[in-house]
Amino acid sequence: MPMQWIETFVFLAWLAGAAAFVLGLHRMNSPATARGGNRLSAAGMAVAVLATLVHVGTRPEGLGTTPVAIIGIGFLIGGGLGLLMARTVKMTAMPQLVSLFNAVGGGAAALVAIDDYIRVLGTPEETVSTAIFVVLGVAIGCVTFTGSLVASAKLQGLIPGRPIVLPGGRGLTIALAVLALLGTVALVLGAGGAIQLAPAVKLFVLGAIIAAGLLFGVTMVLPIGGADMPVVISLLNSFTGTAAAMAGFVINNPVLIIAGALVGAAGGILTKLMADAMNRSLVNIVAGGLGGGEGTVGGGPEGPGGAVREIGPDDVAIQLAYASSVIVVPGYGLAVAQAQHAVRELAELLEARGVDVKYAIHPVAGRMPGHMNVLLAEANVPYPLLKEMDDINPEFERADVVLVVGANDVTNPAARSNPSSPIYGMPILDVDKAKSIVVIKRSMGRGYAGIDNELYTNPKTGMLFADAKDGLASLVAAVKAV
Amino acid sequence: MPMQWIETFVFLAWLAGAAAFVLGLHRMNSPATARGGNRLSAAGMAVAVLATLVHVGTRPEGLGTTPVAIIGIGFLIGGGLGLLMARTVKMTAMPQLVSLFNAVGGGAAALVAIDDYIRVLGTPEETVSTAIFVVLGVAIGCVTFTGSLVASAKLQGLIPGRPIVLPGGRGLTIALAVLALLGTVALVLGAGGAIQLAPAVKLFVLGAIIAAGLLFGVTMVLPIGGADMPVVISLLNSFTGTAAAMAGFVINNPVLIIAGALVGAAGGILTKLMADAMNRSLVNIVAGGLGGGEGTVGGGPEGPGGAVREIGPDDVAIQLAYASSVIVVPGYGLAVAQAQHAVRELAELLEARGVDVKYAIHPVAGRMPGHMNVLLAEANVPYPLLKEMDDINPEFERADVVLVVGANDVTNPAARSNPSSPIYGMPILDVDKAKSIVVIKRSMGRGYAGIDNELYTNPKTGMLFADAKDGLASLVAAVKAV
Amino acid sequence: MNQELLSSLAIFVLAVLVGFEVISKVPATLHTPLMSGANSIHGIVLVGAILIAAEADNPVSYGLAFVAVVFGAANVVGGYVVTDRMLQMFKRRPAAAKPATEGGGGSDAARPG
Amino acid sequence: MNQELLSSLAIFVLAVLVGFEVISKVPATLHTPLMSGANSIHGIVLVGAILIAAEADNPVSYGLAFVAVVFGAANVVGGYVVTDRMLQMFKRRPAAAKPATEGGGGSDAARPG
Ligand SMILES: NC(=O)c1ccc[n+]([C@@H]2O[C@H](COP(=O)([O-])OP(=O)(O)OC[C@H]3O[C@@H](n4cnc5c(N)ncnc54)[C@H](OP(=O)(O)O)[C@@H]3O)[C@@H](O)[C@H]2O)c1
Ligand SMILES: NC(=O)c1ccc[n+]([C@@H]2O[C@H](COP(=O)([O-])OP(=O)(O)OC[C@H]3O[C@@H](n4cnc5c(N)ncnc54)[C@H](OP(=O)(O)O)[C@@H]3O)[C@@H](O)[C@H]2O)c1
Repeated sequence: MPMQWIETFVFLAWLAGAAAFVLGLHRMNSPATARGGNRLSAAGMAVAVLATLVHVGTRPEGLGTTPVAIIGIGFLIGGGLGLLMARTVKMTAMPQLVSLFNAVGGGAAALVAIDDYIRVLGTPEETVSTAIFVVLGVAIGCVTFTGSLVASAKLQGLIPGRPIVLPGGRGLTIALAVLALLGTVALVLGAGGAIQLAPAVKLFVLGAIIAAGLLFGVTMVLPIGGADMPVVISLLNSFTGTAAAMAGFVINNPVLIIAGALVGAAGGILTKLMADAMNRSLVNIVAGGLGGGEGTVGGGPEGPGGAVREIGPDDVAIQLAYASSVIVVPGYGLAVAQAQHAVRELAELLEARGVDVKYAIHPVAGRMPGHMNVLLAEANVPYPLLKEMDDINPEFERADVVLVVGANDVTNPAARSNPSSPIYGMPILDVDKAKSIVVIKRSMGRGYAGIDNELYTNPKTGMLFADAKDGLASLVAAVKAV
Repeated sequence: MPMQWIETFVFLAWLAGAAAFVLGLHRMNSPATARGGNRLSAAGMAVAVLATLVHVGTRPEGLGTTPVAIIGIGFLIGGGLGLLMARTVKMTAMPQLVSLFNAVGGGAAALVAIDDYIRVLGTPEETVSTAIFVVLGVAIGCVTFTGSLVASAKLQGLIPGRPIVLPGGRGLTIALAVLALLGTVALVLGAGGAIQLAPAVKLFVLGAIIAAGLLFGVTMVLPIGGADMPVVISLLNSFTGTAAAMAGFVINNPVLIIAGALVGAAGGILTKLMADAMNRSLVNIVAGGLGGGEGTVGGGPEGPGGAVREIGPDDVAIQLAYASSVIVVPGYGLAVAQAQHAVRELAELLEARGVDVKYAIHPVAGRMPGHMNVLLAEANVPYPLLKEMDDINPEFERADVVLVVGANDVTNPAARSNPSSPIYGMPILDVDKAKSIVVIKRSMGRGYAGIDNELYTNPKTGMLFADAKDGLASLVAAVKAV
Repeated sequence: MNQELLSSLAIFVLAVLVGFEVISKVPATLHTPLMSGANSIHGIVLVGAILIAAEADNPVSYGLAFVAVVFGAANVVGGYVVTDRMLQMFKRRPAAAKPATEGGGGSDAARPG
Repeated sequence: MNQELLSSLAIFVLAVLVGFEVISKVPATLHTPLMSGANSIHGIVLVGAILIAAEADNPVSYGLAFVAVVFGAANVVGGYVVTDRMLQMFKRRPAAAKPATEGGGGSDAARPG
C-alpha cells in the first residue's frame, strides 16, 4: 500500500538526515573540511524537514488550512529573521547571536512538549513515561531559553558582564529546583494514577514548572562573569540538545531523539574542551567563580607606578624593520579597536623587507575562543601564520621583537609565577622570554582578569601607549620611512 | 506485571552491554588504557550473556532440558577450547588464532540464521525482509568461516603462504557469487510470494547458497599472499560483525544488531588503517596483487654481487661499545630466530656502558602489525624505548651505529629512490642516513618483497652474516670482552 | 516499558555514544564554529514544531505551534548561515604552501577530514 | 516495512556510525590487539545461539544450536583472553619514567584514554 511506502520513505529520510548530522560534525573537527561539514549537516536538515512536510501533507486525516498557514508563515518569519541576523551580525558579535538561536531552540523544544502534554492530558496516552519526558523537555527547554537570553545579553553588553549576585541567589536557585522537582513528582504520580489530579491542576503544576525553569535559567547565568559566557553558552547548547531529544520521546519521533541526543553529548564534550582551554573547571564556572567581566577593560585603574619604559613609534619601527623574526601577540584590545587590518598591513610591510612575521594565538585571547583567528582571518591573514600557543611558545626566546597588541592577561607572567594570582595556572604566551618586547595599549589599564601585568614593568618591555589601530598606523608610517 | 519488568531489565542489560563494547573499543585506541578497555568490553559481554540466560530461563513456554543441556555443555566445550588455545598459543602465533576465533564466530552467525530460516519456513514470519537478512547472514557467515580458516592455515604454514592461483580461480569465484545471487533472488521472491517454491526447494536453494559461500571463502583467500593475511583477517573480522548484525535482524535481537554493526564498521576502518600502514590498497590485496608470502625469506636467491663489506663480531662490538647512541632495527628475521631476548641482553649491556640504545619499530616490520612490539615487550624491553617510525627517522643521522637485525624491506632505500621498485612509496626507516650501519642476517637473501636491498652494498654498511640469535649472542660475548 | 519505548531508548543511547565519539581533539580555533554547528543541529525541533502544528486544532495549540515553528526556523536557518560565515574564515590561501604550514595551525588545516 | 524493522534499521545505522567514529588514529602497535578486541565482540552471536537453542525442538535445530553455541562460546572466551594476553605487553615499566618517554611510543602510552 502506497501509504505505508511513504511512511517508510519518510523514516528513511529522517534517518539519512541524522546520519548527515553525524558526518557533518565529524568533518567540522578539522579546519580544512569544516565548512563542507556544516553544509552536509545543513543538507541533512533540509532532507529531514522536507520529509516531515511530506509526512504531514500525506497524513490520512488531511491537513487543515490553519496548520498549513501556521507552518508556512511561521517558517517564513522565523527563517527570515534568522537569516537576516546571521547575515548582518558583526564577526565579533557572533557568540551572542549563537546564544540567541540557542535560546529559541530551547524554547521551541519546551513548546513542543507543552503542546503535546495538553493534547494527551486525560487520554490513555498520558502515561508515566510521557509525563517524565514532558517535564524534562519543558524544564530543560525553559532553563536554556532564559539562560541563553541572559548569556547573549551579557555578551552584547545589555546586561553588565560582571557577575551579578542576586539577594539570596543560591538559595533562590535551589528553591526553584526543588519546586520543579516537586511538580515533576506530582505530574508523574498523577499520570501513573497513584494520585488523582484534575487536568486543570496538572496544567497549573506544569505552569509552575515552566515558571520555575524560566527563572532558574536567569538565576543560574546572572552570577556568571561575561568572560565565562562562551563556556556557558556551549553548556546551554548541550542542554537544548537534550531538551530536543526529550521532546522527541514525547512525540515519539526518531530524528528528534537522535539529533537531540547527538547535540547533547557532543555539546557536553565540547563544553569540557572549551573550559579546559580557558583553564576553568565547569563546576566553579557554574558556581560563579572568578569571571570578572569587561568592567575593567578600557582604561581601568592605574597599575602600580613600577618603572615603565615608554617608547615612540619611530624607535619601534627601527627595531621591527631590522629584526629577522617578529612575533605579533594580538589580544582583546585588537578586537575592540578593530585593528586587524592595520596589523596585517604592518606585517606585510615587514615581510616585504624579509622579516619573518608570525602571530601567536592564545586560545582565550579576546572574549571568545577563536576570537583572534576569526578577526585576523577576516583581515586575510594567511591561516598558516597563526600559531597556536603550544607551537609558538618555544619560539619566543628566538624572536627578536615581540609586538603585543592589546593583549594583557594572556601574556601575564603572574600566571606562571604568582600562586596568589587569580589567573595562576592559566597557560600563557611566554612573551617575557623574548629579546625585546613592545606593547601597544592605551594605558596601564588592566585586562579582563582585572590584575596588573608585571610584563609592562619588565626592563625588556617598551610601552607604546595608543589605541591599537592608531598605534599600528603610526608604526606602518614609521616603518615605511625607515 | 513482573514478566514485563524482566523483559525490560533484559533489554536494558543488553543495551548496557552494547555500550560497554563501545567504551571498551574507545579505550583500546591508546596503549595506556587498552587493557582496561578490553576488560570493560568483556564485562559487557558477560552482562549481555547473563541477561540472555535470564531471558530464556523466564520465557513463558518454559525451557526444555535438552536446550538447557545444549547451552550448558556447548558453552563448556566451546569456552574451554577457546580458553585453552588462548592461554597456550605462542605470542607469534596469535594472529592465526584470532583468525580461527573469527572463523567460528562467522560460522555461528550463519548457523543462527539457517536455524531461524528453517523455523519460519512456510509460516507468516517468512517475510521478504527475513529472507533477505537470512541469506545475507548465511552467505557472509559462510565466507568468513572458510576464509578465516584458510587465512589461519596460511599463517600457521599448514598451507603455503605464497599466493595459490587455482585453475580458472577468478572465473570460479565470480561463478560462485552469481550462483549465490540467483539463490538469493529465488528465496526473496519465494518469500514475497511472487513465485511459488516448495519448502524443500527453498531449503535446497539455501543449501546451494551455503555451499557457494563456503567455497567462495576459500577461492577468495587462497590466491592472497601470506604476508597480506593480517589485513585479510581484519577484513573477514569486519565481515563476521556484519553477519552477526544480519543474524540479529533475523531473530530481531538488538544487542546482536548493535554489536555486529559496531564490529562491522570499526573492523572496516581498522582494515583500512592496516592496509595503509603496509602501503597496500585493499583492492589489490583482495585482487591478490604483490603479496609475496614467506617463499623467499630464509636464504632466498643471492643478491647482486655488489661490493659487500663483511664484518666480524669483534669489530662490531667495539663500534657499539664506544658509540654514544645506537639504534636497533628489528625485522622479521628477529622473529624467526626468536632473538628478542638476545637483543635485549645486548642492549642492556650497552646501556650499562652508558650507550643510549633505542629501537626503531617500522609499522610493518615482521609479518603482522605490531609484531616487533609484541616480541620485544615479551622480552621485557621497556615500552618507551620502542620508537615509531616517524619519531625515530630524524634521529638516524645523529646515531653513531645502527644495528639492523633481520630486517630488510623496511630499510630498503629503493622505496624512496626507485619508482620501479614494488615497494616504491612505502615509508621506510632511514637507516642509510646513519654514520655507520651493521646488518645481521644469514645471507644476502631477500625479504618478503623479494627484492635486493642496496643498503647492503652501501659502503657505510658492514654485513654480519649469521642467524639473528647466534649473531647477537656472539656480539654480547664480544662486547663483554671489550 | 513497551517495546517501542525501549527501542527509542536504544536509539537515544547510541546517539549519545556517537556524540561522544564524534568530537575528537579539536583545535581551539574551531570551538566556536563547532558549537555553532551543533547549535544549528538542534534546530531539528523545527520538525517537532511542524508535527504539532499539523495536529493543532484549537487556538491554544495554534499559538504554541506557531511560536514553536518560528523559533525552530530561526534556529535552523540562522544557525547554519552564521556557522558558515564563521567557517568562511578558514578557507586556505596560497600562503598555505609556505613552510609555515609546518606550524600547528597549518598542520591542523592540512589534516585530512 | 513495519515500525519494528525500521527502528532496528535506525539502531543498525547508528551502531555503524559509532563504529566509524570509535576507531581514531591508532598507533600501528595496537592494530592487532584492536582487531582481536573487535573479534571478541562479535562473539555476541553466542547470545543468538542461546536464543535459538531455547527455541530448538527437533534434532536438526538441536544440532545447529549446539554447534552455534560451541562456536560462539569459543569466539567469546578465546577472543577476550588472547586479546588480554596481547595487551599485557603494554603494561608500563619504571623505565617509562626515563626521558625516553618523550618519544612517540611513550607519549602514545601516556595519552589519556
Ligand atoms: N577568549 C575567550 O574565550 C575568553 C572568554 C572569556 C574571558 N576571556 C578572558 O579574556 C582575557 C583575554 O586576554 P587578552 O590579553 O586577550 O585581553 P585582556 O587581558 O582582557 O586585556 C585587553 C587589554 O587591551 C587593552 N585595550 C582595550 N581597548 C584597547 C584599544 N582600543 N586599543 C588598544 N588596547 C586596548 C586594555 O588595556 P588598556 O585599557 O590600557 O588599553 C586591556 O588591558 C583573558 O583573561 C581570558 O581569560 C577570554
Ligand atoms: N608487519 C606486517 O603486518 C606485515 C604483513 C605482511 C607483510 N609484511 C611485509 O613483510 C616485510 C617486513 O619487512 P622486514 O624487513 O621486517 O622483513 P623482510 O623484509 O621480510 O626481511 C626479513 C629478512 O630477515 C632475514 N632472516 C630470515 N631469517 C633470519 C634469521 N633466522 N636470522 C637472521 N635473519 C633472518 C632474511 O634474510 P636472510 O635470508 O639473508 O637471513 C630476510 O631478508 C615488509 O615487506 C612488509 O611489507 C609485513
